[in-house]
Amino acid sequence: MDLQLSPDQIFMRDEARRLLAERSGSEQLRRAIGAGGFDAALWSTIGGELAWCAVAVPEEAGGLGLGAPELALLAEECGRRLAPVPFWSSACLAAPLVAALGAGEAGAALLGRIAAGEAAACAWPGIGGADPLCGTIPVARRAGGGWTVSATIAAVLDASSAAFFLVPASADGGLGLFAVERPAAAVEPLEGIDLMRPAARLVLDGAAASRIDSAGFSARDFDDALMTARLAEAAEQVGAAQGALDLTLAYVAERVQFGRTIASFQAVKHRCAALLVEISEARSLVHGAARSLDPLEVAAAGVLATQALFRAAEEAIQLHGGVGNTWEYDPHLYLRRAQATAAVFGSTDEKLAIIADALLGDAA
Amino acid sequence: MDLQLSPDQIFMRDEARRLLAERSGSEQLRRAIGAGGFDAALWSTIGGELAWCAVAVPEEAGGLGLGAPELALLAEECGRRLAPVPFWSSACLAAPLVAALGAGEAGAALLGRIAAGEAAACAWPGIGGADPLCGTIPVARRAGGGWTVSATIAAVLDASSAAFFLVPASADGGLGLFAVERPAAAVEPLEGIDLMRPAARLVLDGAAASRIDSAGFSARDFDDALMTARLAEAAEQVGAAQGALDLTLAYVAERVQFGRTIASFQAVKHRCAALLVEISEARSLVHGAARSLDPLEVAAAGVLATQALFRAAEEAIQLHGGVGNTWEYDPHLYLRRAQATAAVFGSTDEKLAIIADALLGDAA
Amino acid sequence: MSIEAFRAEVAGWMAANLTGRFAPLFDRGHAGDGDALPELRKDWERKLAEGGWTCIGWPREHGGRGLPVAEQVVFQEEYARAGGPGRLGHIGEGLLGPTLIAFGDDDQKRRFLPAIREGREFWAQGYSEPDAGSDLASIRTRARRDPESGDWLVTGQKVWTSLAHLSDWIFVLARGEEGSIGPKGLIFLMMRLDQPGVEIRPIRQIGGGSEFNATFFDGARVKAGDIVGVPGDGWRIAMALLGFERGLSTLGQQMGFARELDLIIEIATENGAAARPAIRARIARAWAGLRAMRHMAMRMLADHPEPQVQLESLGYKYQWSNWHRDLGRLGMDVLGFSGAAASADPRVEKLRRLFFFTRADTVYGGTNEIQLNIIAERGLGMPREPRGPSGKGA
Amino acid sequence: MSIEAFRAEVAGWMAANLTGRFAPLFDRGHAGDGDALPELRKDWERKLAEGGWTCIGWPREHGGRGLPVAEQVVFQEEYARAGGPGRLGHIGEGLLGPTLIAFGDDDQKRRFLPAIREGREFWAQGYSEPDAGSDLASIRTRARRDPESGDWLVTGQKVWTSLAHLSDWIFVLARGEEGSIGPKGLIFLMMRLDQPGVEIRPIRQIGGGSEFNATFFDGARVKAGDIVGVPGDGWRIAMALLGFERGLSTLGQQMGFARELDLIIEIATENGAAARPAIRARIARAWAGLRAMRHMAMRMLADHPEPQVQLESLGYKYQWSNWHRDLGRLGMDVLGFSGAAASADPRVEKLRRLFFFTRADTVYGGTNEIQLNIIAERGLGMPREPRGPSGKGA
Repeated sequence: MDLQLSPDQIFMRDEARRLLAERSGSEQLRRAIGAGGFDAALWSTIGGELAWCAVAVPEEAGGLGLGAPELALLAEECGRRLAPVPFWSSACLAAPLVAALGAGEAGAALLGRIAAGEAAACAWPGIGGADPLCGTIPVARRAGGGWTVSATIAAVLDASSAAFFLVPASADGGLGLFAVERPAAAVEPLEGIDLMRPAARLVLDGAAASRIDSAGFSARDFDDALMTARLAEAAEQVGAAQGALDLTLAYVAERVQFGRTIASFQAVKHRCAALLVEISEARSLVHGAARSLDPLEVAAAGVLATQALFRAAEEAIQLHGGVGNTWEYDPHLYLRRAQATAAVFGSTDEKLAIIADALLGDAA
Repeated sequence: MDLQLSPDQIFMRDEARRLLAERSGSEQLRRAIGAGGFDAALWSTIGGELAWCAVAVPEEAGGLGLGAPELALLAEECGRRLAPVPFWSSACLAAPLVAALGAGEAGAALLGRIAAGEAAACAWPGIGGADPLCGTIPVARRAGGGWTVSATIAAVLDASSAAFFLVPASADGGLGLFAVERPAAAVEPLEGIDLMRPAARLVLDGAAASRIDSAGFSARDFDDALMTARLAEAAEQVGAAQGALDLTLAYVAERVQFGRTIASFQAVKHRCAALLVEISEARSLVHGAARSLDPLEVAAAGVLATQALFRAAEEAIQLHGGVGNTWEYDPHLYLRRAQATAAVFGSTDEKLAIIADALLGDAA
Repeated sequence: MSIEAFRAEVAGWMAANLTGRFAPLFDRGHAGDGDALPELRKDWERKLAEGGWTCIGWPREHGGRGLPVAEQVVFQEEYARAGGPGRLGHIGEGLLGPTLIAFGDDDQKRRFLPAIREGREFWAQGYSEPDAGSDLASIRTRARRDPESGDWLVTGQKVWTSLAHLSDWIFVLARGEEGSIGPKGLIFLMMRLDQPGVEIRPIRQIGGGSEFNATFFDGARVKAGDIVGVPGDGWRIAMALLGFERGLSTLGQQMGFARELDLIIEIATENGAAARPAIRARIARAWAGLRAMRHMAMRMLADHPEPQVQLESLGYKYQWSNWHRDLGRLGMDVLGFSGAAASADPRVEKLRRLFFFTRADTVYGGTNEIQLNIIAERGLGMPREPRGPSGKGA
Repeated sequence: MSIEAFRAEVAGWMAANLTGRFAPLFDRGHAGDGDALPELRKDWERKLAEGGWTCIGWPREHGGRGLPVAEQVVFQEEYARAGGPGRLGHIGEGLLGPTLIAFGDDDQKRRFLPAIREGREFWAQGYSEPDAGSDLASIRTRARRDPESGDWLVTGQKVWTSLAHLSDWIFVLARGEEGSIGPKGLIFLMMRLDQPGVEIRPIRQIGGGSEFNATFFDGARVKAGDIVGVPGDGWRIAMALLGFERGLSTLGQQMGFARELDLIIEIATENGAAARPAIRARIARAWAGLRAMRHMAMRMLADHPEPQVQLESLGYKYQWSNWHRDLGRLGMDVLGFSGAAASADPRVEKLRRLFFFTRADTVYGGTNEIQLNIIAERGLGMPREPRGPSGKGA
């Protein structure tokens, strides 16, 4: 009933924290920016060697069979250091999607590849909206014994590093889930505001695809299958908020103005303290929602985490003063993540509307 | 083009401020609470001797023929001291209503009475809503050469001190404006949260009434005739916000904790400073809107003033610490005014919707 | 017994007993209503004691039931869910009792603990003073030793002595050493309230009620054996006692919050406020905050919370009190103008009380400002706020 | 000429001249885009000068047109309404010029003012230093007198020297007296930028642009006659100059804000965000804040603002900068996810620039924190924040 972390969970989190403190610091982030927002070596450690993406993959598919709580802990640590790797896209988004909608050998094989550290990206039209399938849904057609998929997706996160893409598409009058291998797709990188999670335009022109699901699924099924991804996004935001606060605390402890450290000014202290409370509130909700995966709690976690991250990033820039507005200091990297994630899976008002509809009945 | 106050305006405001500092202090407010939220002596000075209610009454009706800017200045000073007199109800609400909708001798006579210091109260069903005429509209019937009005109005502000009531009522299939003398009405005082502006339930049971308008008016006309009252309410809120800040500044300058005045704590300083900015923002809008009487600016002034007053009152209680939560200190009187006025003429979201509809088109 | 069986037992007992002559106590006596029906509530405390529902977390050797945290949580939840009245025994059970168990001598434990557990003696607390609100170290109430009897004679004034007029005893933090300053030289005393040197005056709160008092001591007598620890120990004991204040009552409190939010939802649905997008968003946000508090409590109540959680728990008081204050405003905004005038509907009156009372939440028990100082200094290691030049002030 | 005729004249001139080769300047060079098209904008400054539109508020005896406040306001408004580009001449016209008019000697006025007015020489400002951001009194750049020439040799570093790489001159606040501390011993110097002892490095901002520089002085030379006032006067002159910074450009700035808000409304209407109640409320709130700023400016720009208004004007920088920062976020939230990825639509890019650039508004020209200190201390008479033990720091 309580939310105490198990010794295994604490160990996993602390190891992740240690690794990323070492491998995803400011300098490494700068190098990753030059490489399109991706650190291949770090990914090989995380995805391959340490098999973080196997965490929530079922044991029968070669995973550890753990769940959302563990993913959330790792996502939080990745967020804290803005780790430029497709952990969220692969482990928190793609893997649960395949686990929920995939079937048979095709599904198990993909899960095995993700567990082994191959990066996956998900392509659907409405990533910016509360409804992931809004917009023009890709079209799958039978071709020979297999399928082809055609679509243009305006923005796919972590597309450039992906080994394959998961594409929900209309097929046989229903919805199906398809996998398209990277070579079959045209990937055009976009200049996004989040420098650590690059997006790309994806063009599939009759690309060969394999079908993962067995008998189709509803839009509702698809939405439900994203619950872990929504939760992990909030976890990552909590981590990033903490990371921005860490930066701020370190800076104000050193920076001297008027003969005192900035940290000694009470207004600064109070704002940092209030931020800690806000982050801790969001973190509590993320931990609780990771156990329940209740859609309302997940939406609520998204609301609180989005707000905590934005404030933390805003305050990081403000309390860094002049240098907070320079490219070479890190606060803006967190602001970029804050704004880029503010509308994934719907804006704050759309998330609140989900809760309000449940508590108060539909507005209309 | 600029918004400089004229020497006459400054003189009027400063005299009002001086008078109310002397006559509407904490002790006098306590006595007024005992007298149902009304200070008869102060009212006799303000309404009678100094003729504040004549300010915006046209000269031909015995007034000074000034306008909303002057009313706003006086309302602001009344708000600052929570003066327990029906200035707003009589001078800012009733008088402009009669001036806009009244006609002929009947209207002029009423204006003359208000200008001479008789208190007036306005009774309509929807005072809490954005639409003042929502709810059951009173019914007027012809009786002999005159009219009678029947209605039960749940809450009429400043009813107890009123010499007569203005009642919009359905008459001859349209809307008419009627005056009912106090003796013809049953007034049942309510325990309201604003101790300085008492409300009462008003029962009119075939009460003799005189018709003020000549040929009826639309709901829209009625709404337009309330613009000065809306503006003056915002002015009063700005004044009350300033009054709450005044209290707070005086207290924190005296109160010592940890061997220092509370005023020396930077977090306290910053909050007081931010409040000043917020109040000044609302005040600027009130002064500007008083000149334009543009409905959007008046709505905006209401939004900013409501927020400034609530924050100022909330901070007054908080920064007074323990004693801020006691009956005998004044901050709660401001909080009461803040909450009581938050929804007169519509809530903040309804006021914002007026603006949004104009800028963006109707929502639906 | 399984936790669910225990839950059923509590619920069953409450249903069977909060009825008949105790029925009027349903949902009464909580914050803002704390002085309601005092005699009946004292009887209720004795009823609880008979049922074995007082001091369930105290160790067995001190008369408690030694129940683990999970069961205490369940008790708090079910008590609140059943509409159990505000606990007049709270200060004795939750504050003074644990203090005596930790610091009292055997004689004191024998004399005081059973009376608390059985609902026979009620306690008030005497910490704050008019010039020492947030700044406990600067208190001025003096305790001088009477050389003949060895008793202590106390002179001074305490404020916010909650429910002192309904209590038998008060514990008092006083300056036991002439000329001492700050946290040094303080003494922790236990004093009977029904004696000539004590005068209790109600403090009227902004909502109109009087749950708190100012208590004046003019040579009030404390028996030589009724001090906890030794003279000079006062600060250490007082700080430990404040630590006991946090904790399990949290979940019962949250259950109360949930009932308040439900009431607001009910009224919003009735009066049409639920159709307004801004109100909908605020209600949803309040729900999110409440769930966050719930999970925060679940993290804090783990048997061995990790350091991260201990750090975060410094912020919990700030979190709940500001949430609650916002809820109080939300309730009024849902009522709209109809909340500004009086109402025959008791639900409206409840929301009006909530609005006023929650203003105190961010002040009592450590103001927002003190909480943020503590979080920044103890939690984040930021520099301490300097004291002013004098320990006493202007 | 009536004010309306004057307005028509400005609008007419802008329409006739911001065209042809100057057409690319439409709406360019504003905050976040300050280094755009520098050569063409210098030509534009000369064009303005030919039309008599530079320094219109300077007194006639110093080459200005001595126009009253109302006309200056109109000029700012119409300039902005017509999409006039960011003024490269701003620092010379608005800061250095008024400073020289107030404190310069006749020779300086003769040498510098005409070049500013005619758009021949452009100025940068050198106040902030890496270790003296908000705390100007602790600057460390040193100026030593060369005993032979009487010139001053300057060594040190300035940051946020806006557009120094496009300027001819920089004014520098430096420590002219060895060993002096705080505001004492400072000197106000005017230095040519194209000399060996000066190195200018761009500072890359968070949005990617580089409107500011760090400027390094290594024995850079200032002619004996190019100091304003006398050594030791620096602080007084610098403070006066900061005072000139506020004022008329306000209304032009507001016109720019209004255009930004219009753009947001346009996009919200196109992309459906305008249907979301939360977005609607935020847009309405932004409009209210903008109107409040407009009326605030109208109060401040009165010929003799009363004390109340003078007090309130202390808060204006805090007011506009926080409003603008919120507007930057609103723009992105209206774009939604489509703002997170790149776009071919220049309006989207404009809102993205706005988002990043407005983060600096609450920092440059006095941070939020400094503004609140000033309002509290000078405006509300609250106690001054104590300096730390050392004037220089750890």
